[in-house]
Formats: sequence, C-alpha cells, structure tokens
Amino acid sequence: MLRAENITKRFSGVTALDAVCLEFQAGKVTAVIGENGAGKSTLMKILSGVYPDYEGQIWYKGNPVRFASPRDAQDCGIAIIHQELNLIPYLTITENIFLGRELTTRWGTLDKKAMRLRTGQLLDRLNLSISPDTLVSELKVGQQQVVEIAKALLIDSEVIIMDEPTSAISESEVEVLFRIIADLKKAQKAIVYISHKLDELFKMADRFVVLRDGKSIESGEMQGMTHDNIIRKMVGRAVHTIRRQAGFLSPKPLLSVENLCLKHPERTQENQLRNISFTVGRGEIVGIFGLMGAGRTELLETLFGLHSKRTSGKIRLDEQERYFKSPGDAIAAGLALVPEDRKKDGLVLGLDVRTNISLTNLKSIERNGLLSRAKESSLANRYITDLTIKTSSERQTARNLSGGNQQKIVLSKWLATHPKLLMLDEPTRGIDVNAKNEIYKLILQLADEGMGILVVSSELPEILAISDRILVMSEGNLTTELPANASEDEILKAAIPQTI
Amino acid sequence: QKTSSENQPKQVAVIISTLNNPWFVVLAETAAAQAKSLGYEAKIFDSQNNTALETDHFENAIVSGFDAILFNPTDADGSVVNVLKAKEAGIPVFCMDREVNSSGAATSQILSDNYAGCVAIGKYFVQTIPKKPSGDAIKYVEILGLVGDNNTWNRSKGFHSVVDSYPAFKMVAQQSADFDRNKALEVVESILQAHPDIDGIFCGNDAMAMGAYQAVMAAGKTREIKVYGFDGALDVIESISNGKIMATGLQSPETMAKTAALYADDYFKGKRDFPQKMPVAVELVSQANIKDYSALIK
Amino acid sequence: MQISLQTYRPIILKFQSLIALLLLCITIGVLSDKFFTVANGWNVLRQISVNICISVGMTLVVLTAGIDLSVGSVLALSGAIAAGLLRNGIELPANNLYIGFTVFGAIVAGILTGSLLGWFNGWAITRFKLPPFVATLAMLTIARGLTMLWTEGFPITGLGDSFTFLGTGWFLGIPLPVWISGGIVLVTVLLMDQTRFGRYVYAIGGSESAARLSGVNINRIKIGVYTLAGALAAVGGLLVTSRLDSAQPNAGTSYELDSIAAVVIGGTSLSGGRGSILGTVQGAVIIGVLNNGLVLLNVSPFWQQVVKGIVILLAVIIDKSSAKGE
Amino acid sequence: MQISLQTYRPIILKFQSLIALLLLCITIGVLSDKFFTVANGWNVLRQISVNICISVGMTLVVLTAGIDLSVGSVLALSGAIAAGLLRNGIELPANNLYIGFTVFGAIVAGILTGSLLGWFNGWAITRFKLPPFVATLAMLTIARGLTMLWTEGFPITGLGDSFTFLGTGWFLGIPLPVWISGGIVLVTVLLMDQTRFGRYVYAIGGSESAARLSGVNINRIKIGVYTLAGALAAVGGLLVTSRLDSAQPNAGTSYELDSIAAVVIGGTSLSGGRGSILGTVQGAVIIGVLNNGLVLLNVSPFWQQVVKGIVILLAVIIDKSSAKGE
Ligand SMILES: Nc1ncnc2c1ncn2[C@@H]1O[C@H](COP(=O)(O)OP(=O)(O)OP(=O)(O)O)[C@@H](O)[C@H]1O
Ligand SMILES: Nc1ncnc2c1ncn2[C@@H]1O[C@H](COP(=O)(O)OP(=O)(O)OP(=O)(O)O)[C@@H](O)[C@H]1O
Ligand SMILES: O[C@@H]1[C@H](O)[C@H](O)CO[C@H]1O
Ligand SMILES: [Mg+2]
Ligand SMILES: [Mg+2]
Repeated sequence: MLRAENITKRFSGVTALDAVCLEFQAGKVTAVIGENGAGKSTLMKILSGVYPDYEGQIWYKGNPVRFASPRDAQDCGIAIIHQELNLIPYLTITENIFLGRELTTRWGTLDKKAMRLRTGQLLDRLNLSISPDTLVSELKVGQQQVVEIAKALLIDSEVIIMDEPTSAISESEVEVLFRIIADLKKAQKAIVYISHKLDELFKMADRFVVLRDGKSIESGEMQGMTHDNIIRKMVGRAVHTIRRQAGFLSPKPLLSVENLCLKHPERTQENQLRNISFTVGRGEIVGIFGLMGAGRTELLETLFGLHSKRTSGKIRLDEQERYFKSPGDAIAAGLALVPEDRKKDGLVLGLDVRTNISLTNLKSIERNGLLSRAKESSLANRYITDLTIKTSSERQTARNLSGGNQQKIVLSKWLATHPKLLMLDEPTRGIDVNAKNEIYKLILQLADEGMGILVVSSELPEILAISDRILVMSEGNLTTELPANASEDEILKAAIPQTI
Repeated sequence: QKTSSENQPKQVAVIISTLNNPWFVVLAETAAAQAKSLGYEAKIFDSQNNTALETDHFENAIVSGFDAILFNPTDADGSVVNVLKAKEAGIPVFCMDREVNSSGAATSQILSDNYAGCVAIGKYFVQTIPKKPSGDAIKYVEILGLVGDNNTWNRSKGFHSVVDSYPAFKMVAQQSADFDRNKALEVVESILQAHPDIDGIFCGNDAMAMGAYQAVMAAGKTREIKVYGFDGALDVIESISNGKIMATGLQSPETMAKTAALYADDYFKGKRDFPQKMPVAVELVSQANIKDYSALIK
Repeated sequence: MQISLQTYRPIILKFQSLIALLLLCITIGVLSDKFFTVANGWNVLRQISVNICISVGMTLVVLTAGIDLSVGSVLALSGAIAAGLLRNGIELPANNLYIGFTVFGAIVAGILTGSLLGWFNGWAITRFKLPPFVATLAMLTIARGLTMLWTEGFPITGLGDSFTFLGTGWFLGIPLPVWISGGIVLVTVLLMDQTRFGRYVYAIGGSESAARLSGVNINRIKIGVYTLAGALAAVGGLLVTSRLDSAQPNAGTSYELDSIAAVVIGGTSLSGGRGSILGTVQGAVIIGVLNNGLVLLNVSPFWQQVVKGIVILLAVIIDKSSAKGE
Repeated sequence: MQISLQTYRPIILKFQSLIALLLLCITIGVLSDKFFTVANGWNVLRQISVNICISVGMTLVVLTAGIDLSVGSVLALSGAIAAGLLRNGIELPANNLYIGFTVFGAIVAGILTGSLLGWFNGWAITRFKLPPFVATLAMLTIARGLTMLWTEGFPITGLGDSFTFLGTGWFLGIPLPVWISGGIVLVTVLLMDQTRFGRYVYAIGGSESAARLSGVNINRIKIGVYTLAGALAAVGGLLVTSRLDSAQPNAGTSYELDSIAAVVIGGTSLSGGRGSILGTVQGAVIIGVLNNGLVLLNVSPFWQQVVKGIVILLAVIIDKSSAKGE
C-alpha cells in the first residue's frame, strides 16, 4: 500500500534517516521498532507530509507521491497520531477532533450539532465517557491521547500511523484501542504501529520493521519472533531485563506520611487526596500503582511542597516533622522529584544540557559568588559519562535530544542534589527498552546506596520489577499496600475506582 | 437653554489641548483660578492633543451641565464641530490661545497670533545674525514642533515669510523635535555634526530652544550660534537676560486665560456682544528689550 | 452536570465576571447623579465605539498570539485618505484626469487603505517570520509618516454633512457609531463562533504547530486576521474623521495601548488562544466608563491618571478572583 | 569540533549577525562624510545611553516572558523626585523640619523611587497573577500622574553643575553617560551569565513550571527583575534630567516602545527564555544610528518616519536571515 525507497533526511548536521526502505501492507499491522532516536518519528513525519524536504521516493498504491503538507497526505488517505500531543488546549474535544475538517451547514457556518454528535460516537467507541464539550486543557494526558486517537479515526483513511499512541494511557484503554485496530485491519487498512511496549507489539503486529541509527535493518513477519530476538535486532546486542532482588527489610523509615490530605483547588469542600499514610525506608523502593487520575502525581507534588496552601497532614523525614512551603524547601530537606511531563516540567527545553543539569545545584558550582564554568562543565560531564547520556556535547540544546536521553538529564539534575528521597513519576514513559533498563539499573543502584525511592508508574510489569513494596491508589485514596510478590490481579483490583 | 438652579454656583469647564506642557498648565490653571475667584466652580479637562478625546470632553461637559467652556482647541478645524455642539446646547465657548476656523461658532476668541509673533522673530533673526564678510551664505537650522500640529506651521510660516526673502540666509536643516526639550537636544547634537558651521537656530517653542542651546553649549559654540525660541517661558527669558538665547515671542497665557474667564463672567451677567476675535499680541522679547521684562524673572 | 452549561462557554465566559464593571458603575452612579442618564449612556457608548472597532480587530490578532501596534496610525491614514479623496479627488495632471469621490467611494477607499496596510503587516509577519511586534511597530511609524506626507501635516476638513452623518447621526434613537460598532461586534462574534475562520484563529493561538499539523493554513489565516484588523482600524478612522468633520494627521496616536488594554482587561490572553470579543467589549466599556466617570466626578486631570491606573488594576484583580469563584 | 566555538555562544550569538548594523552604518557613512567621525560616534553613544539603561532592564523582564510598559513614566517620576529633592529638599512645615539633599542623596532617592515602582510592578504581577501588560500599563498612567502631581506640571530646573555633570561630563575622553550605560551593560552581562539570578531568569522564561520544580523561587526572581528594571529606568531618568538640567514632567513618553524595539530587534524573544543583553545593545545602537543618520542626512521629518519603519523592517529581516546562515 505504502512503500518508501531510500528515504534520507538530514537536520543541520544530523542524519536522522539514511536510505531507509520499507513497505506497509493493507490489512496488516506493521510495527516499526527502534531505540529512542532511531528515526521512527522522523520517518512517519515524512510519510504524513510534515517534512516535505527529503531525499528518496514514496510510492502510494503503486504511484509515486510527494506530500507538500499534512493536508496533502490527509487528502490522500494517510492519517497519523503523532508522538507529541497535538491538541489545542483551549478548544473542546469536538473542536479539536474536527480541526481542519469542520462540518458546515448549508450557509457555510459550522454545523456544531453534527460535529458534537459524531464526536460523541467516536468517544463512545473509544470508551471515553467525557462530554465532547470538555476543554482539552482539562483532560489528563491519557485522555488527551485518546482524543488524538479519535481524531485520527475521524477521517476514513487507508493508512493509519500510530506513533506511540499508548504511552500515556492505561491497560483498559489499550484494550479498546486494540479492538479498534482489529476492526481497521478487517477493513483492509494499513496500520503502522510504533511503541516501546514490546508486549503490545506481540499482541497486535503482523509484521515488523527495525530501524537502527536511521537505517532500516530488517523487516519480516512477527510470527515466531521472541522478545530477546526483537531487542537484539533493535539494539544490536542482547539486553538482560533487570529485576529487584527480593528481601528488603527497612530498619527505620526515611519518610513517613500521616493523614496527608489535599484540598481541591476550586471545589474546596472536596479533597483530591484523602488521609494518605505510608512510609518509605532508607534504601527502599516503593512503587505506587494506580489508574489514570488516581492522584499519584498529586501525591508526589504535594510531598514536594507544590501545593502547600491546600495541604494538611504530617510529613516526617528522618524522624523530623517537616513542612515544605515550596519545592525549594523540599529540595533543601533532601527531596527530589522527576516529574511526569519531562518536556514541560522536567527540563527547560531551550537551554542546553549543562545548564539544565546545574539548575538545581547552582550553589555548588559557585566560586566567589560567581558561577564557575569549569565546575559546571565537570558536573555536567560527570553525569553525561555516568549515565551514558547520548549528546553531541554538554552545550547541546535539551530540545534536540531523544526522550530517553532527556529523561537521563532530568535524573542527573536531581542526582546532583544528592537527595535522600527520590520521587519518580512515570520515569520510563516513552523510553526504549534499553534506556529503560539503564534507568532501572540506576534506580536499584541508588537504592542500594541508601536512597529512598518512590516510583509512580502505570505499567504493572515495571512496578513489579523494581519495587520492594507496592502502594495502590484509587480516587485519591491509598487503597492498599502489598508486598513485592503480589499478583497482578490483587493490584488491579485495588486500583479500580469504587464509585462510578 | 441651560437652567441651573439659582443658588448653585455656575460651572465652568476649562478644556485644554494638553497638560503635557507647562505653557498649557499655566493657561489652564490661570483660567480655572480666575473663574473660581469670580465665584464659579471650575474644572479642567485635558484633551491630550487628541481631538477625538476633546469631543468626548465636550459631550461629557454638556451632559453634566456645565454653563460655559473656556477652550484651548487641539485643532483649528477639527475642534469646530465641538464648539458648534456646545453652541447648540446653549453653552458659550471662549477660545484661548488657539482659534477655531469658524466665525460665530465660539462666543469669542482670545488669541495669540503665532504667525505675527514669528514674523517679528524672523525680522529680529535677520537683523541679529551678522553678514559674512566673505559674502558666504548664512546657514541656519529650524527646529519644528509636532509636525501634525498647526501651530507648528503657523510659526514656521510666519518666520519664513520674512527670512526667505533674504537670499543670504540658507536653511541647511529642518528637523522636528516634537516641542520636546530632550529631543531638541539630541537632534541639534546630531545636526551640529553635519553642520558645525551654522550661525543660527530657530526653534518652534522655548522648550526646544533650551534643548538646542544645551547642545550648542556642549559643542562649545555659544558664540558662533545664536538660538531663538518662541513662547516666553521663564527659563528662556532668564537665558535671554544672561545672553544665552537671543529672543523669544512672549505670548501671555495668563492674560488670555484671565480675559476668557472674565468674558464668561460677563456672559453670565447678561452681556452678549463680545468681539469675535480678541488678539493678544505676542511680544518680541530680545536682547534689545530684555530689561523691560526683568520683572518677570523672579 | 456541567455539560449543558459549557456548550455556550465562549460567550458566557466573560459575562460571569461583569462584577468589576458593575462595581465601577455603581460607585460612579452613587457619586454622580449625571452618570445614570440616558444621554450619558449614549455618550459613553458613542465614545467607546472607535475603541471597540479597533479592539475587535486587535482581539483577533491577539488570539493568534500576535499584536498590532499600528492600529492608531492605520486609523489616521485611512481617515486621511478618505477625507482627502472626498475633498479633493484624484488629479492626474499628466493626462488631465480628475476623479471625484462620492461619500461611498471615499469610505470604500478608506477601508481599502486600512485593509492594505493590515495585509502588509500579515504578509511581512508570515513571509519573513518577523515578530508581530516588530513588523507592526515598523508599520506604526510608516503609516504615520505616510499620513503626514498625504496631509502635509494639516488637517483635512469640510467633509460635508452626508459624511459627518456617519459619526454624528442617529438612527432609531441610537447614535450611528453605536450601530456600526455594535454591528461589527455582532458579525465578528458570529465569525469567531460559527465559522471555520474563527476556529482556526483560536487554534493557531492555542498551538500553532498543532494547528499546522491539522492542515490549517496558518499563513492565510494570519494574513486574514491582520487584514481584518487593518480594515477595522480604518472603520475607526472613518468614525473619528466623520465625527470631527476633519482628518487629523496625529489622530489615533497611542490608541494601540487603549485597544490592547481593552483586549487584556477583557480577559484575552496575550499568549493567544484564549479570550473573546465580548470580553473585549467589556474591557472597552470599563475604560470608557472610567474616562467618563472621572470627568463627571470632577477628578483633577493629574489625579485622573493615578485613579485610572488604580481602577484598571482593581478591575482586573476583581475580575480574576470572581472568575475563579465560578 | 563545534564545541570550542559554542562555549561562548551566548555572548557571540547576536554579534554573529551584526550585518544589518554594518550595512546601515556603511550606507549612512557613504551618504554623509560626517557620520564616521569620532565626535559623532560619542554623540550617538551618548544619545543611546538612556535607551540602553532602560532596555537592559527591559531585556530581563522580557526574558522572564514579561513586559514593562511603565519604564517611561518611571523614568520621569524618578528624575523628577531627584530633581525636586535636590532643588527644594523636603519641608515638613508641621514640625518645622527641613531636609536638604546633596547630589548623592538626590540620586539615591531617584533610584529608590524607580526601584520601588518596579518592585510594586513585580509584586502586583506575582501576588495577583496579573498579566504584566496590565499591571505595568496601570503603572504607566499612575507614575505619570504622580509625576504631574509632584511637579505640578512644570519642569524642575537649575539643578547645579555637579548634578548636570552626570549627563554632560567627560571622563578619560569618554562621555559620562557612556561610562554609566557601559558599566550597566557590563554588570548585567555578568549578572546574567555568571550568577544564579541570571540563570533563574532564563529558566523562568524558558519554562516557569520546570523552574518552579527545580526549587527556583519564581516570585522572588520576578520581583527582583521588575525592581531592577525600575531602578535602571530611574538611572535613565537621572541621565535625562541631568543632561537637560531639568526634570520634564513629560519626559520618557513612549520610551517603552523604543525600548521594547531595541530588545526585540536585538533578538530577544517576547515569549521569554531566549535573548541577550548584548543583542539588546545592538538593537539600541541600530535605533540610535538610524535616528542620528536621518538627521545627518536631513531627511524631511515626514519621510523620516517612513524611512525609519522600513529600515527597522529590513534590519530585522537581514538579521534573521544572516543568523540562519551560521
Ligand atoms: N527537528 C529536529 N532537529 C534536529 N534533529 C532532530 C529533529 N528531529 C529529530 N532529530 C534527530 O533525529 C533523530 C531521530 O529522531 P526521531 O524523533 O525520529 O527518533 P524516534 O525513533 O522517534 O525516537 P523516540 O523513540 O524517542 O520517539 C534523533 O537523533 C533526533 O535527535
Ligand atoms: N488541574 C486540575 N484541576 C482539577 N482537577 C485536577 C487537576 N489535576 C488533577 N486533577 C484531578 O486530580 C486527580 C488526581 O490526578 P493525578 O494527576 O494526580 O493522577 P495520576 O494518578 O497521576 O494520573 P496520571 O496517570 O494520569 O498522571 C484526578 O481526579 C484529576 O481529575
Ligand atoms: O504656545 C504653545 C506652546 O508653544 C507649545 O509649546 C506648543 O503649542 C503652542 O500652542
Ligand atoms: Mg519518536
Ligand atoms: Mg500522574
């Protein structure tokens, strides 16, 4: 259906794609596999008309084509769900879904009724029970991703490209998506699927294409492939998945939280977090699981002093009662938070790697009250080496790095503060297996060195792999606390909301 | 016809083109003070050099029942509608300093003759700048006020009506400095780079004359370059007596303001036959007659 | 349960927080019995109609995350062109040609002038990816210079009753400028709410890259917005000119600030994507009522500026906190 | 291989694209032989020194994604306070007290005034989460009103030689205002490049939420930035006042536009996070050279505005395309 021949794409200096050849067939799901920065998204952007300048040839249904704009590609029947969310925050779901393709009435005005109706249907199909009139800015990331999917499904396309559509959604939504993909397959659409969650690929994909360093390495049938197989093709060598050794016993708690409550910012009668109590020991890794909107992010933020005015309850660190008025206080006391949204909250994308790493530690690189370039460089380079961050230099702009490497920068800036307690919110979202493994390794190592670690994740395997203890949240409550060897069923049961 | 109750004092609106310039502050405050001393309520409106805002002021003044308007128009033509509107509402308007181009619209206009004043300055200018022994042209510079302001052009025209008929005088630069002291300083600084050999500078008002003089002084050319202003601002009169500035056209805002207020008083008392135009002469204050004005300084 | 309410959100949005305006009106009304009169009401509305014309255009520009500093000069040039053509027509001495202009012709010419200048803003901004601030700042001085050149620094007056009717006339008991600005508000509210164009304006301001990926032709919409802003500034220019029966060369000086103030006080975000025409109208009314009230209350001109600044601060603070409460 | 070059990137950044400025200078130099003289060089530098003071502060504000419209009025009020105190001291008739001010005392008082007004801007912006545009617009009119009240609308003159030396004197063959503005540039370049404060300013502009999560006290830094901008505007006010030997009540009117123009022409993004002090200096020099050149060439005042607008457009277009080429 869609064939690419010798596609080459350069960004000032960097060759992102190097003579890539591949093919997508109707009625098949093709997985495009590769590490962070392999060039997957770049290729998809070329196929969908975002980058009109490239070398090589694209064939669509046997004809040579060249898309000048996203619109061009859409009109030909190619739809794409981009890796980055591309929604307009202050428009409603309906308005976003129909953006660029509005239905109009006889008089040329917008046919809001019809659009709203269609949106409602789409959302139903995707099991998202939210009014089509909700502003996108009020949606959680996961819900936004569902809206992105709806948007791609709106047009009746022949080729549907999905670039990490499930990075922010939970299992139940993934199920829904897979059902839809199965329908599309039956309707003889060609589906291109990119994900770092390998399990998904085994479930869905018929074929695979591997990209490594901008080159197409191999393609074939998914049938008969194994995990290790795929990873080896992708990384070029075998990777051993890390697991936490069982058997941690915490002598005394590093952090203990009692009856933590967080008021809702507008409806002040309601609590977003209700009477949360738990502890984290020195050297212990505590995993927090929950479904979308369970309140996990809020919990970490509250501990970090971000919502001090709305917080009540006791926080003790090292047996001492603490009250954090701002993140600055929390940092000074030895807390660190790797936020969920690394592009917005984790990094200042426009600044370089060095500056991002030193941002939390400027005092330590001062000499006579002035910042020392030398100290700053050595600080940055130490972490670039230790965490094997792939960057052309410490002066590279953070925006230009791949997701995994960006996440490592965020980790670096926090490790440099030498925290006692490291909180990680979805630390491996959108990150390839290899980088993921490196991050796990790092987390385990830090715990071994005595750091307390609190990890929020929506991926059960991740929680199970690295936690010493598992907390489960649902609707702002801490519903249960389970040992590391808990079963998936136990965890999920505690995560499902009671009220519907 | 206005009917304001007998026991309440009559209200006088003073609508001024701008208060962003001390000259007009004097005009406005004198008018208001005079009206108050005659037993009326007075209120100052600042049109900020914006004819449309002036229109708003007229409308607001009419609505809120003012009984007379002492008026300094932003524009001779643009302000006509405003005056007519007041006339329609039965409110007398007395123009001060600047006129409106419509006979019979205003009850009376007490005017400063910018054109004639600058004719006098022009005459003094050609007298006081000596001929070059070599017969070379005498070079001078003109600093204009706001180029969208008609007083700027009245003054410029009055000046040129004299000076242009002397072929020995050559204007080497004509630039605007928006009636602003700092702008004049900077513009003249730059002009002096291009024309270090000029003999005189004519400025469209005194603030600019002061700025120009400062530039001349900084260039160390106070003896070679003579500066002329217009308005009769105190610091310029003082500078004339110190021999720094050559001359200015003294227009008396106080006289105009007081006259306007007195006319309004007369009007309330029943007088109706006012002179359509009541010119208040612009006096040339120069090195020659500065002694007569020494009383003004301090 | 919120669903039904949210359907008309863009329209209601600002009118939930009319409190600041109401407070202002009540305060002035208590202090001056002249404030709540019919005549004064028309007065205020007529006075703000020019600012409304400009600010409606400015709202669109700001919604795309742009800014238009040139509105005041564009207003002046458009008014001057219309007045000049009406007064003098075009003479081409070379081929002995003289073209006279009817009132209608002059009005069209004025609006075309504004549109052209606005179009140029949009073209420069999209073609060379200039910051709107710079492009329109350049236009601010260029258009002012052209106005001076066209008028030679003198006002153009004596434009005739049929032209001045536009700014001074009444129709069905309502001043014509109020009809005009009201009509413009109505049409643009519809435009923003009911057409693709409006959608795209919001979308571009919300996220230009997302809008581009959705197939919106960013450049075309932006050029359209700046052109419209220019045209609306021209309408403002015609109103001012006809109201004064004279085109002033320095008309509209610093109107950009008043207009942006109306937009921002009305709740439109300078970073684009959020805001509404009706909010802007509210902002313009606040400014207009304030100007009117300070005069009615006999506040001295120097204090007026201080009070005006403080009231603007308070209005926005009250607005913010009342909007949060909803 | 790029690494060593990139080390000094922030500093070189703008000076890679000096082409527009060079072109401008060469053009003027060809047309007027008076342009490339030492005296004229000092002339231009002295004339832009006020704008540089203000624009340096404005750069910091814009880097945090803010804006400060009040600089012109703050300049006027600070200058007037200093001049008034120097001239008349403070008289408290109640307790028969008179405080005289030395030149130094008056200067300190002027700078304190500016800082206080700036601090108020920052406080209002952070405390009530006001858009900087609104808060500083309010301050624009408030400070202007206060200036009028303080001066009663009249200039305060006759400030004495030791005070006027500040604006007119020379030291080591260089005009004092150039020393002062040069010193300010030097210090702020260091501040932005070598201190925590500078880092935080860039970080806030780049991503406020990321900066907050990194422990940066956003409010404190923002208040600091606005306070500094106020203080620098005050320095500008002292320079203007001392140069003119007179505090003009209307000093600084519309300086905010010139200053923002310098910042934006200098490549600082109005959405914050990107830009540099040295870029702003380049922007201010472009504007200053242009003003000077137009007068040297005796371009008629009407045409000046048109030419100025066109040159600004061209400068930014050339700058953009040459910066891209590197
Ligand atoms: N706009 C750009 N400018 C410069 N370099 C870019 C740009 N976009 C991508 N790159 C580079 O091109 C390479 C391929 O990036 P791409 O986003 O296609 O990777 P990916 O395979 O999608 O990775 P991920 O799994 O993290 O999404 C990377 O080295 C990246 O840094
Ligand atoms: N800005 C906000 N305004 C109102 N409600 C909010 C806001 N942010 C979060 N919430 C609500 O707070 C609750 C907890 O959200 P939180 O982001 O902590 O969830 P989470 O468990 O981290 O989920 P996710 O996996 O999506 O990050 C949810 O019910 C959500 O709807
Ligand atoms: O007389 C005044 C002053 O000279 C002022 O400086 C400009 O306008 C004139 O009308
Ligand atoms: Mg990708
Ligand atoms: Mg979360």
